[in-house]
Amino acid sequence: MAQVTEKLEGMDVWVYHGQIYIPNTYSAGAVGSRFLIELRDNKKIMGTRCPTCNLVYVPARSVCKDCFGELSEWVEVSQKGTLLTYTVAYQSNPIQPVSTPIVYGIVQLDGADTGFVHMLGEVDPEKLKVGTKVKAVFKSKKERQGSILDIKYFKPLG
Amino acid sequence: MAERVAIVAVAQTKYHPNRADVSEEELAYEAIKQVLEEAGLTLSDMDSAITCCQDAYDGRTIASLSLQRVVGAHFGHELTVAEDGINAAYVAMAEVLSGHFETVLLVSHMKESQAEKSVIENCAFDAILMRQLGLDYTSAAALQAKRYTDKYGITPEQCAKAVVRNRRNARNNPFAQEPLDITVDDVIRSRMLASPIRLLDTKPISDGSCAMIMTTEEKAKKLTKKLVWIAGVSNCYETHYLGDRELADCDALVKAAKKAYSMAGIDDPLSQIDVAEISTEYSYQEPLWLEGLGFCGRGEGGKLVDSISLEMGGQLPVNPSGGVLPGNPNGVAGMARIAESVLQLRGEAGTRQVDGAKVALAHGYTGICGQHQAVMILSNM
Amino acid sequence: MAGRVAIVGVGQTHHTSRRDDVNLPEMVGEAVRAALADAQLSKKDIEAFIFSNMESFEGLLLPDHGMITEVGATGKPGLKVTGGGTTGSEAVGEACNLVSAGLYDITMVVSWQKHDCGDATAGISAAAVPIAAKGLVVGAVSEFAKQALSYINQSGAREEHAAMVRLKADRCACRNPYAHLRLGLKGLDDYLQSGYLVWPIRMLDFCPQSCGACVVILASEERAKKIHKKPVWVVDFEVAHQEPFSAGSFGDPTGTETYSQDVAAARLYKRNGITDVRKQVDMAEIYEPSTWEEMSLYEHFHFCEKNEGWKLIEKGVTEIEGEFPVNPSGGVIASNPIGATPVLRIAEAALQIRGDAGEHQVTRDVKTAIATSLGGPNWTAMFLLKRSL
Amino acid sequence: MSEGSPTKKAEGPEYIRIEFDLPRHYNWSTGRYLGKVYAEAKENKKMVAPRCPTCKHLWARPPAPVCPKCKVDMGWDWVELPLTGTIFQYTYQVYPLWDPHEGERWSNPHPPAIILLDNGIYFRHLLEETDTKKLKEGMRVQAVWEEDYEKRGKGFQDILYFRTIEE
Repeated sequence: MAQVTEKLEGMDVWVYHGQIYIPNTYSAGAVGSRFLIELRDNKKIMGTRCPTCNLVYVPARSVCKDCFGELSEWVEVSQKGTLLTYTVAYQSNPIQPVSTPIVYGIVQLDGADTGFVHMLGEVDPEKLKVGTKVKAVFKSKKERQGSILDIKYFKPLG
Repeated sequence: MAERVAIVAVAQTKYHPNRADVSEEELAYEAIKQVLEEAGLTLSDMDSAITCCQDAYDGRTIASLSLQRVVGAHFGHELTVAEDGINAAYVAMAEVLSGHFETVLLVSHMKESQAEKSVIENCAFDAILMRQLGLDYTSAAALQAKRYTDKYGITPEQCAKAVVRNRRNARNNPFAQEPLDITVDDVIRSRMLASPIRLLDTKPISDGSCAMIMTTEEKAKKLTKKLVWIAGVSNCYETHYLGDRELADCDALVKAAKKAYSMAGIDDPLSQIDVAEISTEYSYQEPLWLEGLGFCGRGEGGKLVDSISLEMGGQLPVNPSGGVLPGNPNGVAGMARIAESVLQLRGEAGTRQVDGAKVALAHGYTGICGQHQAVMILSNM
Repeated sequence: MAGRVAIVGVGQTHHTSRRDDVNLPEMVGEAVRAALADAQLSKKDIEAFIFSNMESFEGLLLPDHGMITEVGATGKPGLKVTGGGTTGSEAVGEACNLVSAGLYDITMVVSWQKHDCGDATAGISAAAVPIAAKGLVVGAVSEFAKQALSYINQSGAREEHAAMVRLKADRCACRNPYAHLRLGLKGLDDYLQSGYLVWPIRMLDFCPQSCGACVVILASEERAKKIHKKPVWVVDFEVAHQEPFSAGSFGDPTGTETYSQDVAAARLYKRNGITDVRKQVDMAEIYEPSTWEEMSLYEHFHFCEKNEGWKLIEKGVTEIEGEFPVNPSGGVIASNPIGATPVLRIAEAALQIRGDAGEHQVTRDVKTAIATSLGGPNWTAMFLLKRSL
Repeated sequence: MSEGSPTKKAEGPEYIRIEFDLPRHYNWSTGRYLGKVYAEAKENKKMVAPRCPTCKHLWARPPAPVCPKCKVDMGWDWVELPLTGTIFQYTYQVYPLWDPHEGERWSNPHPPAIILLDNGIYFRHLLEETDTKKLKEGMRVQAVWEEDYEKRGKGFQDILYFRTIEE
């Protein structure tokens, strides 16, 4: 990119338009990897259950937020669920996977005790309500890479 | 607390949309120079410095490198708190109370104008489960706003009333960035950023710095007659993943407030607190945080915002300074709330003075949807 | 300090170059669980958390927020401190302050770095603001290269002494199951075969980029005695910062400036009546980013006279079996998860005092130890730990 | 720009890693003190440093509004620096490290050095000589300016490097 130094008008002050560019990579870990691989290979949405608190965490997590117990019991949950909240975001940023406006939502899947943070698609924002029933839409097998974006979005049922 | 810690001087720059005319070092020094003058002290009188800044916003690994000289860290102690400024105050207080240091200089600075806000904010989200969705603070706040307003039937007009009052109060605050005389209608017709959050529901980009000096009871009494004490303080974390939290209830704030109140001997906050300065970067947060702070019951924040009791002259004036909505950098916001509380308790708040204020509450938060909440109770008694 | 504070639990992960099997919060959680087990405490007992890390290396904002569940801090107070390499020490200092201020009885310091997330050397290069110093700072390594050159010129140390430091570190690391680089180096030839990173620093002279975490649990006097049968007392600590030098970033290579180490050491020793360090203190864990720096630090921490640091290593004084062991854990040249590195020094010194260091327990009976850290433009933090008050 | 990259080892389970490959842009300001250095370099091909009113020390790189040692306000007393000196120390990269500001492997071949200017001030800059065998501490050097006015305006970088000279 162009890195430019520019003088402010009327004063001896310069501004340098530059960057910090260091690529970063984050490991998903054993639990996170298994969750993402199930999305990628089997189109399954998996959670983990805390036997002490009787809570099912989706996406699958390794630790219970309440009792600090380590979670090892895997459960598959429904691809359908209920919208807990949503927003239509109009501001663009370079990380967004699709162009704005983007509808973000938190969905509680049937069988899960937590919300799933993702996007909504094939939706008329005017008609969307908290409580709307939605279901997961996956990307095609070829497009799925083992990432949260292997789910394309959630769309309203019916 | 056995001993008491005093704040003996506070200073702020005027908050501004773009301070490209100064470096971070010079921006921080503007507040430091003033606070030293006010206290009648020099950098050599400081035993420790707490800075508050974040590498990602300054564009510098070890952001406090820029500040070593202006806080007088040569062969001394400096520590950086990489969160909201109210947490820097918490650390400084512990340093004084522990007996480790007598006099501590605090400074918080940020130039939001020099960084890509949404790109940086995105780095705060879980890298595996949330970052790739492109979320930033505003889109996440919108999820919380929708959840909260939907669950408790809070209206856009109620949120807008908070904006109108905060922006109007700011007209009496010489440090305020963007005081405005606007109506509820102006707010709910402004451009939508992320529903239900509109342009006027949030704050503008802001640059500025805030500094203060804390010391022991003994030394404070030698320095000033207008003494302001820290009477109670606490903070609390919530879990990170947005789907794991009930976004409509701010449990971390409830806990932080309870602890701070118990330290300060407060059991009825509405009657015992004379003025509250709370950090609301988005309008829905004012009713929500007021609930968390125990000024009303769960879901009753909307009604409270509707009432006149939060106005100047009301039962609980909230944000005489105008708060964060007229423009504060997010890392400075909480320290600015303390600074305003101190001015109120010293009777130095000019045209925005709450008459006879004896107990003030300062609130700050850090992170996505208020994941970390902090409360400080100050008193001049 | 108003109230006395003791270390009642320490925990660390195995340090390594890459951890794919855990995400960042899970890696940190391993050290939390290890420390809780060591103290025989549960999540409920921890009253407040202090987090320590250099978030720029992982490219994160508010990294503490991302791991609240995994470290058991949901619903608990806490905050994150940051800074240069000394950030871990300063976190422990603040966690001590919270206890001695009477605010809490039990606090936990959570420190980590997961260097497989990003290039730490690039991260350190970004400590230079391009508008003032573009193209002049190349990681920490080029700064320590300058420091090494000065040390060579001033003290008369030779490359074989750097090799001795490296071999000592490796012998120690091979006895520490948690250490990152456990190379089994055989002798000078192995060292001389190592290529230059930035002249005159060889790959083997310099600390690695490690993934790892370290957790320390601190408690008030009353609680500490109940929690652990061998509490380790944090008797005192001292910090000396310094502005960036005109000439160099990590220490003044011109030799004309006073070093922060000398200042911190003088203040700490004076307050605690230490006049002969090697007699009155039994061992040290120091933050030595390079072999040359270790010898130089011996001098600045007054373990020996000026320009004689290399003689200590030559005589074997600082070996595990030596008269004054330094870095029996293998030190920073063996393991370096930066945010956790200073906390590891404190944790390792505490293990030595307890006699729980296992295979790398030093021969000398350790009643008193010091743990130091280094960072920023030559910042120093020092801790004085003791077995009894 | 960001996607999962599976890492498969010969044996054992597959682990996913998520990559983020994105520059962050900043508008860094010189502020007034460093701005003065920029102005003198661009307009007059001069290097200046502020002088502490108390200890009289010159704080060249970078200038500051406070004297670090005396902890007093620096004021606005500027002194021109001589641009000849001797190499106090130099080093060079053997392994090309990542340059976060360029977003690529370090490619500048000029060795970074500490130069002892003739007024006793240490000054960090680059050396012209890239053949490190020809370099020695104590060699005399002189600043080489960017002569094109339009290309100046980069502060310390308006000096391209220091050239070895014979006197």
